[in-house]
Amino acid sequence: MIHLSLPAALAALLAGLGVYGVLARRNAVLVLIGVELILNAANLLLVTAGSRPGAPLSAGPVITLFVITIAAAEITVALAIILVMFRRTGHIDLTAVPDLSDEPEPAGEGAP
Amino acid sequence: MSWIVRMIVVLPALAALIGLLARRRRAVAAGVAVSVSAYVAVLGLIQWVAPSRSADIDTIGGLPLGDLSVPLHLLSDRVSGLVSFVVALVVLGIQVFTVWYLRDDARYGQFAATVSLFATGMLLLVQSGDLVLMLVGWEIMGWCSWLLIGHDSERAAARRAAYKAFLVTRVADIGMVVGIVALSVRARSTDLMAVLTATGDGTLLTVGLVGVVIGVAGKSGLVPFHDWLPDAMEGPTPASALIHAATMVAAGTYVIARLFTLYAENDTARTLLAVLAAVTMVYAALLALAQTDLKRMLAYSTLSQIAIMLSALAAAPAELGPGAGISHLLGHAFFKALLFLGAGWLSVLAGGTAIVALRGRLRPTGALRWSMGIGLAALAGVPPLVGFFTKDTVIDAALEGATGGGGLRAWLVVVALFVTVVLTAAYCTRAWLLLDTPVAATGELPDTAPAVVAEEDVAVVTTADSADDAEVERVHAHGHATITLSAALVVSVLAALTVVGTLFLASLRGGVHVGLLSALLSLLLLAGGAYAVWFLSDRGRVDVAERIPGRVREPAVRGFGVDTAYVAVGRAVTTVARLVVALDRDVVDAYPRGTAVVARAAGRAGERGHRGVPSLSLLSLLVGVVLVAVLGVTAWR
Amino acid sequence: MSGLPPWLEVVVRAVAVLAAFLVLPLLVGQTEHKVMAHMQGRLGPMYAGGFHGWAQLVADGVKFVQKEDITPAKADRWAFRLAPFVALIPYLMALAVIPLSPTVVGADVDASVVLVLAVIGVGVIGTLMAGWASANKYSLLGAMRAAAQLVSYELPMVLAVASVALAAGSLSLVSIAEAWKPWWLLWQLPGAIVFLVAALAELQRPPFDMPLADSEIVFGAFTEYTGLRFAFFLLAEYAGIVVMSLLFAVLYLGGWSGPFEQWLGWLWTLLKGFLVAVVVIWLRVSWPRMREDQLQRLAWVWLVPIALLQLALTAVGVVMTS
Amino acid sequence: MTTRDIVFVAVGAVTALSALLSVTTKHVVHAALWLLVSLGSLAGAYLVLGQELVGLVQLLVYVGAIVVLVLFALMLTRAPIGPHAEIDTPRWQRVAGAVLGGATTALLASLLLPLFAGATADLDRPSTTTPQIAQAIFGTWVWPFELLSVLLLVALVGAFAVSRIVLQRDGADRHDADHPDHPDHHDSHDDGDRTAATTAVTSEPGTGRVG
Repeated sequence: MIHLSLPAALAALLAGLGVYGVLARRNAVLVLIGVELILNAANLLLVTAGSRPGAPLSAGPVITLFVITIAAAEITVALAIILVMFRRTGHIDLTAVPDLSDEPEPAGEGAP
Repeated sequence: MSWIVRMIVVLPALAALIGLLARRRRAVAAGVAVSVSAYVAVLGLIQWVAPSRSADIDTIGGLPLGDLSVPLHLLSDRVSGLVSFVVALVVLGIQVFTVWYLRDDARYGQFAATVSLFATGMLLLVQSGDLVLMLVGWEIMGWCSWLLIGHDSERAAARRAAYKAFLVTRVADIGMVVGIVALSVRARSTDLMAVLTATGDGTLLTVGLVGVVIGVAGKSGLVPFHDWLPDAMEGPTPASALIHAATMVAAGTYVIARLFTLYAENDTARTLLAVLAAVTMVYAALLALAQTDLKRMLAYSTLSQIAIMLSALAAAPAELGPGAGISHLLGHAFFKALLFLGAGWLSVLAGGTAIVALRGRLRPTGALRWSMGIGLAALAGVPPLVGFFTKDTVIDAALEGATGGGGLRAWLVVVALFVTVVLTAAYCTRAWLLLDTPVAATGELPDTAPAVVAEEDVAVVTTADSADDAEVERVHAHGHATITLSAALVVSVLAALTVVGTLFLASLRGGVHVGLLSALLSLLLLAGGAYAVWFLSDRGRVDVAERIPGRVREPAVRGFGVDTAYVAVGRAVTTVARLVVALDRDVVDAYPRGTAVVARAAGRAGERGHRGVPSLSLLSLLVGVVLVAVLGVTAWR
Repeated sequence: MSGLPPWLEVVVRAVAVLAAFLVLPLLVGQTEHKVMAHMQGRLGPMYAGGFHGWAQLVADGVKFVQKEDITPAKADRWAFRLAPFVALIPYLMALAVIPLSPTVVGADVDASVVLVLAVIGVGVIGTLMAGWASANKYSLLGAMRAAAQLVSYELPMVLAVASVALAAGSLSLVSIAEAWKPWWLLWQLPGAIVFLVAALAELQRPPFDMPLADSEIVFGAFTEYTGLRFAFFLLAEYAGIVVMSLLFAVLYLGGWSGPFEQWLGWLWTLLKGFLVAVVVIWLRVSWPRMREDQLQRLAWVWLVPIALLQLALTAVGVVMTS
Repeated sequence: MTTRDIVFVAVGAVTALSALLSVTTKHVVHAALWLLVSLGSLAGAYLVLGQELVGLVQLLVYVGAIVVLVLFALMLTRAPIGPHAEIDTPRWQRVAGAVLGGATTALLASLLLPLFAGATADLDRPSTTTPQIAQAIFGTWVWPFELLSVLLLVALVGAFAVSRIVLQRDGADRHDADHPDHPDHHDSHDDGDRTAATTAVTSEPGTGRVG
């Protein structure tokens, strides 16, 4: 016996923290951490909903597993892009105006 | 019999192949080339004299082309037999002569093989009873002429001449192909008999015949395609002899003769042919008079003579048939081969073909002097040499055409023919006087040759220069070689044939038909022309061409800048092509590229729009999301 | 044991697991000393404790305890201090769910295979923390190498284990070992080899010890560690050998199946695991260290395809026999 | 309040607290480590909720792989040791973030809590065991599952391709770096000047500047 409003409240809390993390960070990897928190809130909500008696098709845990897989794919590509950004600009600061030109820039290490 | 005809076509091709494989071994190459051409000449003789006259011979079976019937048959009759015999004979002579003439050439093997292939082309054209086979032979000759003219490929002038010949004849070949296609479509068959007997669309017939005339004009060097032929003198002299005597340039005559029954009924094509031939024969004869190089003079004379053959076909009445043209073709084959080979011999002796270098060199040469004399006399049409008979056959045929309702066309031809007779006599006499008068004689009368003229003469010579530079180099490198017996024999035999060649033509229908009146008239004109030159040249002491003002003569030597006109045509075509390309690229393609530019510009603009600071963008995005969610929730509540 | 009250049973099991966790790695370590020594024609430690130096490792432990616990000045203090435990605890948890026999098991979990794999994967974080927090280039390099290596080799390992789980139709170690038949030795041989190689790489044992490579980067992530914390890392390594060996024994060698398995099952498991541990030690003695690029190539070009093939083979076998 | 409720509150508190720390700490790597704690305890929360498989997969994928990748990426991007002010956005933006986060939480809570109010799950007889999940995945959800495998492949290739492109450009840059006189062919103005200067120098060997 467990009251399901508890995990639901935790999910809401995690989502809020994730939103704050996304907005309060300028380091791109740390923004990703916020994104992961939001994803986990969604996962928790799915599991919670799936734990209700009479939930059909085992949808809760199955979709949670799917979301975890998608999260793995997402983080791989996202980190690849962040590493590209680091190599091109020498930083991963999201408050900087991005350069989207086609031409490669001189490596950031050499820049003053 | 049918096998003989097939072998006549196939053997030279095999000889070409073997010769090409054995090109490094000179003896083998020469042996194959000479023996096969001798064998082919014998086969040609058999075909000519054999009792069975007409035969339709199967080759490789027809092509499966649906409605169009392409049987690829050979057609053997008395005309083709005679022509192939003469062709084979001339080729044999040239092969034998070449063995001596190119004695020091490292690429003799290739040359001999190419001559064999060239003979294949001509013999295939002669034997073919099918327009497609005819075209194949025609194109083989076109390609081989490129190889032969450009034989001395290390010389830029030879390369240019080869390309010029190839391109000019190719351009004209467009007409040939169009004509053949039109004729085939009209008859629904490419078989010669079917084409000749077909009845149908008159327009298609006109298009076909005019197309063929244009193709013939290219290969035979009628105005305006004539300028490649003098330039083709850059090839070795045997190649010139081959191209001029019995094969390539004469092939057109043969083709039109084969289609004569169609031409006889089509005024448009015949008029075109008549005008082209008339203009060419007079123009070329005039230019021949002005040349400073023996080979170039011979080349222009060839143009003139070919035009004479074609004029016979253009003006002769239908019932007379093409015999007159064929007969002049054969006669011309003998004496022109003789003249070219003689010129080659002489150039070896003198170390060049420029008339300045050759002046008086003929006198001490014995047999060669006789041969050249016979050749020039035949060219001028002195009886009883073959040239007299054939030319007067042509004049007679044209006169008959003119009096028999040929109209203006035939009269034009007749007048042109008589003018040409005078001019031919003039340049032949000039050539003989220049070659035969001892040089010392000119030295005795320095005051008759003004210094100005001499200077101009030198200038002309240096600009035109010797046509066969390779020969000059060869002589400089190896000295004056004595001619071999076999090569000398070839020249002598050709001279003999020039004397008695008329006998060959007896079997040809309408081959020899001399009208008394026309013969007398032409003899008078001939004598007049010759005397005028003899008189003007002060009995051979002065070049009569020097009497022509320099500012006329110099362009005349260069063919009045027709070459420049060709280049201009080429430039114009290139310019049009560039224009088309530019239109395609800058107008037609501009739209697709424009879309690309627009897309890229849009992308750039979008990129500008996306150049937000990420964290701020995230902030606004989430503000929006939360606002929407709040609104949604409140509305839902 | 079922007679005990629940809380007491939990305590007993926890104590037993802890004892095993402390004893078995020492045993493996001592074996390594002696086996290596004999393979190299030496005697090994001979004095501590009297009989063939049996107490050598205990003495080592005492020595480590006495040493000063140094934290570098520029280090990230908390991460640096916590790292050994993060490295150690996953193996403790793994050891708790590995059964020695159906009854002798710390905690019988349903999906114990997944649990073991999951917690072993966490272990690398300890190395990463240690390397990064040391504020030392060599340490950071070692940590990076370790992370790259462990992430790469986790995939073939999971695939190989998945093959066995598929064959047995269960995610429980107990059920897998019970479903084991002797002919699986042949059937699952490629998977077993893949698992063994991947396990060596996960343990960062030679020939996969680039993260430590003392001739290149001093001692990798553990360069700055002294005393007890260093000892914990060493303990984690040997505990890792124990866990992997037992896991191999349970998954591929049938665990407790043998004569008198009703009573002596736990002994068979231990013996088989010990055998595997000796193989691991043997490999350390006989193989040179690989290069970093060879390491990745081995994982992605050989192990992953072989593991996938094994998975397919297993699937075919399962379909055929069912 | 059942025992499970109490356990869940404890685990959930750890989760929430570590999540909070992970989004507020000034230490870059600590943020990732707190995330590790948060996700790990979330796995515990799943266990408490009776979803054993989900919890273990969470541990295996999130903790064992994703957090390791995040740590790896942080170290590759030169994460410094110690507190670092520059990892946070300006203060007003953080305030806005806090407001938005709170709004999100409030919004979700106001929606979810009434939905789940009074709902309970009887976990002594769990409705979804591992075999059931397996059957659901390979039965009902098999097509999404297959699609997911394609997605994974695409992500793998995509990540590889992204990093590959940069490696090549890197190579070009390095090549240029070998020749300091020609630093970058896009920088044509500068390049031209330097080239001109070089030619000027080399074309005057007698001036003494070179020798």
